[in-house]
Amino acid sequence: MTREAVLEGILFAMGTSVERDQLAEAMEITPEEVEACAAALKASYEEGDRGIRLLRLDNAYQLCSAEGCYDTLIKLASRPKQPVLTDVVRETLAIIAYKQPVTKGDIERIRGVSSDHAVNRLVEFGLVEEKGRLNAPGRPILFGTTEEFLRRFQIEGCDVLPELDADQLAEIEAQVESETAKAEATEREQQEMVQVEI
Amino acid sequence: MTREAVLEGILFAMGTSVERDQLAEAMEITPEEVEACAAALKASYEEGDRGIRLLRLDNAYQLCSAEGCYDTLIKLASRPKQPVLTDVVRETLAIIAYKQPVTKGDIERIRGVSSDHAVNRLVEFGLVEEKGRLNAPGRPILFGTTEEFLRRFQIEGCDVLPELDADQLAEIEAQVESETAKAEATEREQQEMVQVEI
Amino acid sequence: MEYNFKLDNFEGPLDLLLHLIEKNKVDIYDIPIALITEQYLEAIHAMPEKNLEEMSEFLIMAATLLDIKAKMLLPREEEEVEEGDPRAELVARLLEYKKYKLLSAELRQMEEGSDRLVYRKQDLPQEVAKYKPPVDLDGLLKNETAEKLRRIFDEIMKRHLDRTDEVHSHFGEIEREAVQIGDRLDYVKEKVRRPGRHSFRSLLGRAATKLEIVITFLAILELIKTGDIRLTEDSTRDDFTLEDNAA
Repeated sequence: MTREAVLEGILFAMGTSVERDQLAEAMEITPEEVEACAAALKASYEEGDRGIRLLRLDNAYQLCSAEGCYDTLIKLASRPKQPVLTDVVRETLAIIAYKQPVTKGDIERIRGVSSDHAVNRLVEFGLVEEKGRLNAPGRPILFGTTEEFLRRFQIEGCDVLPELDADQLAEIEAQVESETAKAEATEREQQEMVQVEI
Repeated sequence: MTREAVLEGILFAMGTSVERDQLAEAMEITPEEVEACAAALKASYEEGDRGIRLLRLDNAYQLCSAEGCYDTLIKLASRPKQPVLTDVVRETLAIIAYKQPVTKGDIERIRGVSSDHAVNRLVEFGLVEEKGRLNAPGRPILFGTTEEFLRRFQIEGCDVLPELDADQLAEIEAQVESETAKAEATEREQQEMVQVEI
Repeated sequence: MEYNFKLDNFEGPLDLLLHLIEKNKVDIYDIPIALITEQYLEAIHAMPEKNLEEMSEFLIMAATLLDIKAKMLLPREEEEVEEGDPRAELVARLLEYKKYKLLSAELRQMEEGSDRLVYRKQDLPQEVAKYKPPVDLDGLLKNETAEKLRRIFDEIMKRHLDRTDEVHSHFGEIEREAVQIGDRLDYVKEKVRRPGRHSFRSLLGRAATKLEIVITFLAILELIKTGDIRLTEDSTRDDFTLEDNAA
């Protein structure tokens, strides 16, 4: 039996995502070989026009049905609907995804409004989870995204989150940087302004 | 997407077996076409040396993992957790070693708590085995230590288990005897008292 | 109301500000602060009744805008010029916020179709599900010795004895006093005084230890001698019957 076949059988039977390193240990090959093997299997699904797909989720792999089967599948099986994300919630998720690990305070500073509710919803949906606590007064909770987040947005890993269009991003990034320098100056200024107002 | 791919995706996602006629209805093809489709998929799994197999069960179909994956799958799924000898198990072993052959009831009387689980573990470990049955109501199983136990503890035989201190031994032996006598007496008395009360 | 939008649609002051900037087609890096502030205040006046907390976030921004506006109207001192544009911090915040708004839109696109992917539950083949890994006895018994077993057995037996008989919990110290003839005399007299047949065998049988049996026997003999009780043979039962002489 080829390694690809063994990997396929394992991922099929396990159903859940399986860590690369666990696979390496069980298959008695190196993690790099597991990666190569997974890549080959993934390609064979896509190129062979199969009904299965292989997803990489950070350092784990999982099989799922191909999107094209869904219309037929749904006639046979009922499926709980995915929770719908409102703009507020998705915006909060974007901040958590790109800046993780973050505290609720960080998110509030960026959004300018309280984010308690949105963060709670995300935790409830299983898209966000606690990742520890910040070593700061009050020891605020640090939030980050879950594997379910990767599945839902079909992202291979947190390190390969899609960037904005190169143009958009470059523009914004550059501005944010230069503005930050200015902001520090402004802060000092604001303090003075407060004094003036008093 | 080919019919085979759709069938694959459906069987993958459903997990359970799916009736041919249900498949036909959902896929909007004839049952004969489903059969042909399943046969083609089955062949592609076998010829392509895949990790998945297609089973036909009467008029239904189901996917399962290929047999060749089992060994690897076992390593992954069973996640061999090294069992540890808990205090309960160790105590039970000590009692069986010194007082064999004993019934679970004997062990419970000595330890004061149920020893079912511990005895079962010891049998599973191959350190303890059945040595017959006690000629008493319910014919309880008598347990004793195995050869494996002797090997593991480097004991030449159960008659040469390390002795308790001579004093302690005499004391305990005497007490155990009187305990036994007392227990028997109490039992008899209880029976008689019942008569008296009647 | 000039602006045909509902404030409910805005997630916060930054969102509203971005909307105004886009609507007026002005440069985010050169916000006409007077115009935007005016429109912002107009918008929050038109806000439906909201809870104070939600409202306060919009009001804080209004205050900030007014601050900036005032700052820009004031003639600048040299020192301040060095410190830069009073709008700078606001612009930085708007830009960062805008970045995540764009990323959020990106996420929305990526989400499409993900609800069409179906996963499986774990479904292990029987052979795998039934499998139990062999026990590694080497590891399991690494620190076990026969000597240790012996000590454990000792402890268990001591514990057992302590638990099952109070007499033995004071093992060795008061054993001799545990069964006293006086107690047994009272005990037998008390027993015999109760109604019903009193079996010699069962009375002795009730004794827990050999010592108790002996002492109880002596007590019975003593009571017969003093005339407190009498003993009659019960040949049908292969036993004696004890009776209270006082009765």
